Amino acid sequence: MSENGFAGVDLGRGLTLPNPVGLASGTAGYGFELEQLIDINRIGALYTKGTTVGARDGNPPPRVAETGGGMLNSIGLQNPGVDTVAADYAPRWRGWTIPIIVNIAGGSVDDYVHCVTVLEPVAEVAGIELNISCPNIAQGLDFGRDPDAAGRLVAAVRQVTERCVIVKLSPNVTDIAAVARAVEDAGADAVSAVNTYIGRKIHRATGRSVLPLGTGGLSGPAIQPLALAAVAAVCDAVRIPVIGVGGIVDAASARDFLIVGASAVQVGTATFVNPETALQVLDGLRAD
Amino acid sequence: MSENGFAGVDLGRGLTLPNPVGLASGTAGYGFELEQLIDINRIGALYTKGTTVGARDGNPPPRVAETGGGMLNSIGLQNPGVDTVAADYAPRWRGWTIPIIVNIAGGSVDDYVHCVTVLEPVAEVAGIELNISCPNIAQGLDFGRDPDAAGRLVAAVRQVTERCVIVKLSPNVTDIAAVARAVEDAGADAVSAVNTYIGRKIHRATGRSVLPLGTGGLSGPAIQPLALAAVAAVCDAVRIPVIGVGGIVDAASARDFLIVGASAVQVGTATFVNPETALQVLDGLRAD
Amino acid sequence: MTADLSRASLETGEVLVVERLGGGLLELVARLPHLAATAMPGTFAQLRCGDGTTPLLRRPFSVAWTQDDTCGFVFEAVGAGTRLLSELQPGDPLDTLGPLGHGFSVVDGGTVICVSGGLGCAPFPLLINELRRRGVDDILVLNGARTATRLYPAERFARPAVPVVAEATDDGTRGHHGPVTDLLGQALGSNPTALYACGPNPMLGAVMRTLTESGAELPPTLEASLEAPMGCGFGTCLGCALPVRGEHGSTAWRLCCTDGPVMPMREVDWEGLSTLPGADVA
Amino acid sequence: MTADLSRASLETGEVLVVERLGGGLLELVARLPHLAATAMPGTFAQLRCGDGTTPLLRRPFSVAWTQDDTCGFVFEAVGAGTRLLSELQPGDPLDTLGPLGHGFSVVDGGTVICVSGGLGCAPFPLLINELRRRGVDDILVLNGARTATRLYPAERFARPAVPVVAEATDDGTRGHHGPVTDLLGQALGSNPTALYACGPNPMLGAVMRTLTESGAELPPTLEASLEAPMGCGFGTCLGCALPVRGEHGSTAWRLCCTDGPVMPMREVDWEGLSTLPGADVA
Ligand SMILES: Cc1cc2nc3c(=O)[nH]c(=O)nc-3n(C[C@H](O)[C@H](O)[C@H](O)COP(=O)(O)OP(=O)(O)OC[C@H]3O[C@@H](n4cnc5c(N)ncnc54)[C@H](O)[C@@H]3O)c2cc1C
Ligand SMILES: Cc1cc2nc3c(=O)[nH]c(=O)nc-3n(C[C@H](O)[C@H](O)[C@H](O)COP(=O)(O)OP(=O)(O)OC[C@H]3O[C@@H](n4cnc5c(N)ncnc54)[C@H](O)[C@@H]3O)c2cc1C
Ligand SMILES: Cc1cc2nc3c(=O)[nH]c(=O)nc-3n(C[C@H](O)[C@H](O)[C@H](O)COP(=O)(O)O)c2cc1C
Ligand SMILES: Cc1cc2nc3c(=O)[nH]c(=O)nc-3n(C[C@H](O)[C@H](O)[C@H](O)COP(=O)(O)O)c2cc1C
Ligand code: FES
Ligand code: FES
Repeated sequence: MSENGFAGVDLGRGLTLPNPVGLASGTAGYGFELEQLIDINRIGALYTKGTTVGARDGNPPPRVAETGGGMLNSIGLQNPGVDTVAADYAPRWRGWTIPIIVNIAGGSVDDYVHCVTVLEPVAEVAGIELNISCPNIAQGLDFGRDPDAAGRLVAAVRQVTERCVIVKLSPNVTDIAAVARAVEDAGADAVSAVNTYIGRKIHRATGRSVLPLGTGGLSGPAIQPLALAAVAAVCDAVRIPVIGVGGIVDAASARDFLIVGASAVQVGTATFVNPETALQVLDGLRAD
Repeated sequence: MSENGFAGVDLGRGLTLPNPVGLASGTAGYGFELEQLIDINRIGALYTKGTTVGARDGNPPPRVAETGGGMLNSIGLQNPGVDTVAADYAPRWRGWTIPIIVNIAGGSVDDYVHCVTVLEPVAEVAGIELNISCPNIAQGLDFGRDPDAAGRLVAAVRQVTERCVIVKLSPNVTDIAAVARAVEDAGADAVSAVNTYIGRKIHRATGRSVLPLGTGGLSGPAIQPLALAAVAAVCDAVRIPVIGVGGIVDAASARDFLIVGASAVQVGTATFVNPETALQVLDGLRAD
Repeated sequence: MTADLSRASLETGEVLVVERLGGGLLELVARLPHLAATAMPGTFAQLRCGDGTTPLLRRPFSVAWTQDDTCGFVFEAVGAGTRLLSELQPGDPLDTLGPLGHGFSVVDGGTVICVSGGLGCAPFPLLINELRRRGVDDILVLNGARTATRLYPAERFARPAVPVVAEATDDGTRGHHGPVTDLLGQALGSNPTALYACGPNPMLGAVMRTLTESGAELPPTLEASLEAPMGCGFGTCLGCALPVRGEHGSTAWRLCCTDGPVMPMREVDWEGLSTLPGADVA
Repeated sequence: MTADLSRASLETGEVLVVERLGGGLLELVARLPHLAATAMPGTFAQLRCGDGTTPLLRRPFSVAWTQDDTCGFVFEAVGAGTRLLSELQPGDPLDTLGPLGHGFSVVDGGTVICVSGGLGCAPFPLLINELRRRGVDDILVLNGARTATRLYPAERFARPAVPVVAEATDDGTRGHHGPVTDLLGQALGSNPTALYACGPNPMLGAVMRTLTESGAELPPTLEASLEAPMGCGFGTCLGCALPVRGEHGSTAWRLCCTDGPVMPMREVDWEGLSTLPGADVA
């Protein structure tokens, strides 16, 4: 038991989360905004915004659209690029006591390998989350939708890092368990599930899609029952730790994921509504 | 234009729906209850409960569970079997002026072929909807998740019927467009999309899954943005008519499907909330 | 067999009052002329709770009583739907679908016992009123609840003439200290023509067990109003299955909403019912 | 560069009143000591609308004015969120996150023009109050709306001393008959130190076009408060991108919530903004 009443969550290769409640990638940036709003050092882990080889400007707006109980996003992986993260952001994490897990995205195996290589010497980085499931960039789903491709990607990344590698799975697949098994076999230390679901919203005044690329990723409470089914299937399929994410808004909706076998959870969209959600989830779980 | 202000929707092989708004399979039974609650002859089509070779008792309860903006069901295809439908139900449809489309489910190609064969001489049946996507019975998803298997099934059914064959697609796949193309190539006259999404709910007092099989099918407004994305992808992939279904609650949410290219729609779960929803959708669309 | 829904109708009524009875019990009174004119004892209405999509589905409530063009419902705020109902103000619209379901077989004479557990009180005022109308005066209500404040007030079980009400509370704060089934043994001595029960499914199972184990002859009319999570309430979703005794000891399913909610207690598979994972809990 | 959120805080205030100003305009007044003490002109608060999951996200509203420990917001019920706000009763809680965003650069002297279109009036009372505090007295408000009843009342633009307000309505029911930009030409004659604009993005584009086409020298301080659909309001979702002029004529993105909502009008890519599919509409 750590001082806050939780046993640490051992994700392997020396990465132990102080508690099971993290901030999901893309919903907490690199932590510098939330640091000003909440006691960020109480969080179990910070999963950064998806980071790519070069800086990306992101997609044209509008990038978000609300739906019943959910939101669609099409951010397009706006990020400063891995070099800036390593050189400028990492030093700012010094003194933070929580694990910073950098979420990586790319269009090719080389992209991922490059990013992981750049981050390997950066002491402030505690682990890597491979986003193989971003629906908002071209080819963003290729790895996540094909078990073989996902396995090859993980095997390549495994060569260049001693760090804990978490693979973030896409739910937009026929058999998420097959992808989970493939990345486990290829050497992933843990998996996180799920990323957003492909969705669409029509602008009812114009009859056109609201989001400029047509579709976006659906997140928020609307997806919780779907994410729960996907995470349960993943938990049944693999022995490595599973991190549940999708629609968590409170301790009860987080606990559902732990019940189906997840070792930890991530809070995403709910942080937008209330930056303290993850801390409230933590307090609620601790009361169990 | 038909008398009610709509051009008929031509689904092929002589089946023309008088208007684009139908009642989705499994949410209108065989019409005999709703007939007593609404003016059923104003509906564009009635898609019956999934019908199998033999009678089925269905799954143990609880069979439904509510989630945010949606419901999970695990009915397990309770139905009287195709012989009873042909012999006892069909005569009761005499005098109804709307197309009755019988939804068929099965575990093998032979099951489907048998059902379609039994219905072929039944004059009151206007068309067939092949449910290759029911998540609540063993193997219920095999055809829907594999384009080749779906194509073979449709080709076999095509041999035994002159009627319009609509294939109801599963959204629980990596590439719904591929399945749509496969069934189009195999001779389907139309496709309907989507069936329910696999979801799970935890009974928070007991920590067990609410539904006895663990998972169920999610329907209702929560899935509308997802269904819309899936239907748009299907419309882009095939030339045959597409029938949109998933989370429609009013004319605006139905119109979204027509905008992305669907020729007709089905109202499902919303009928439970208000049996007149489909008629209200119809009136709303007519006002366009 | 298709359910008879010929009386059922959508009706938007007007809330007159939501009365707090104490202990969390609420009585919602609304002007609903159609429902008031057509509801039979044991039937229910599907009430829309709020006008959003969460909660999505209507919620079933027994029609507790009718008077002229108004109906009463008795409930408690247990979840999102009932919380929204509890916040209704006079003048608010109430969107209903009803009457639905197969109600009680109302006997014409003899002695009648009504067994109520908790919110199971709901269907009894309408039933007792109808029994009275048919000349049945010998009515005993056995009313159980967790604690005194949660007992539906005796004088509300029938207006104007109150039947005999024997009370039991789990905590002994009023009446018999113990489950309401403890009161059954003595009551059976009156050789009732009919016994009607309503309450949580496990309580109904306990009633059946007590009756069987008492060795007394079972009343000819022996009916219970059961609960199941409902999708539609009118027989199309097939979601509200309840286990009944099938042929050769097997279990068959009946629909709570159209075959029930009132079922002959002899036909229910109480064993099967007790082993179900339980109703949907938020 | 990370936004400075050091003043921003979650604060649950208490609704004092939701006043109907006519024409659909509403003024929500709430006790919010933290926000009242820290809001700067042009900053906004993210308000939670209802306590359910639909609507899910908070909605951004300019802090219209502050007085002691209360804040005012001006809005209209256009969708689900604002409808819920319009139904708030005195005493209800109001869940806020603020102040957020980069506000107006408040000048210390000279002549100031405020151009308001429709609900764009919202940030001006707080701005004008601050201008006054800094000794700026020569303030002209150009206030446009569709029709007379939708004009924010002139006397509310500053308390106690009302600035000069020139009004324009699309239908001519009050003031100039035509768009508010028609009033700009004459106003520019006063050689303003600062021009502040707020309104729908297309109206702001029209203001910029009018200014440029007038040939007059642009005011040194030339700022507009822009709108974008927001996920978070505090710079983490990257959802609220707005186009600005990048290097070599390219388009770059700035965040409405932290780089804005107030932006130098010279930096905005008005061309790019006008060709966007438009904000999210229900
Ligand atoms: C035919 C019928 C008649 C009913 N009549 C009444 C009545 O007159 N008064 C009354 O108070 N209640 C009655 N109920 C139960 C009532 O429908 C539920 O309490 C209500 O649906 C709860 O809705 P909710 O949104 O507040 O709670 P939810 O959030 O849906 O659930 C909260 C709690 O309610 C319980 N619950 C919900 N639905 C059911 C269900 N279908 N069966 C059993 N438990 C359930 C759960 O166990 C949980 O503890 C009746 C149920 C049926 C099937
Ligand atoms: C920084 C900022 C400050 C604002 N200040 C105010 C204010 O003081 N007073 C005020 O009335 N409104 C203000 N708005 C706009 C306000 O946030 C929206 O009207 C509100 O979000 C609508 O929510 P809804 O749920 O009622 O409508 P929705 O159902 O979300 O949408 C209904 C309508 O609102 C419009 N809308 C919704 N969100 C936006 C948006 N982000 N940008 C442009 N249009 C939108 C849509 O075009 C649509 O017509 C501000 C917006 C921003 C970005
Ligand atoms: C605005 C936004 C941006 C996101 N960006 C990323 C990302 O860069 N990398 C990633 O792996 N997931 C990203 N996600 C997905 C979330 O991490 C999470 O998997 C998903 O939103 C489901 O969780 P939720 O419902 O709690 O939000 C993003 C989600 C949102 C809403
Ligand atoms: C209770 C229930 C039973 C259903 N049964 C069937 C079925 O037998 N066959 C079928 O093809 N689809 C069935 N469906 C799926 C619906 O036809 C529809 O595809 C789905 O519910 C999505 O639409 P909705 O969100 O409007 O309900 C069922 C749905 C529900 C809610
Ligand atoms: S609740 Fe739908 S069939 Fe009974
Ligand atoms: S609204 Fe989230 S970054 Fe601006």
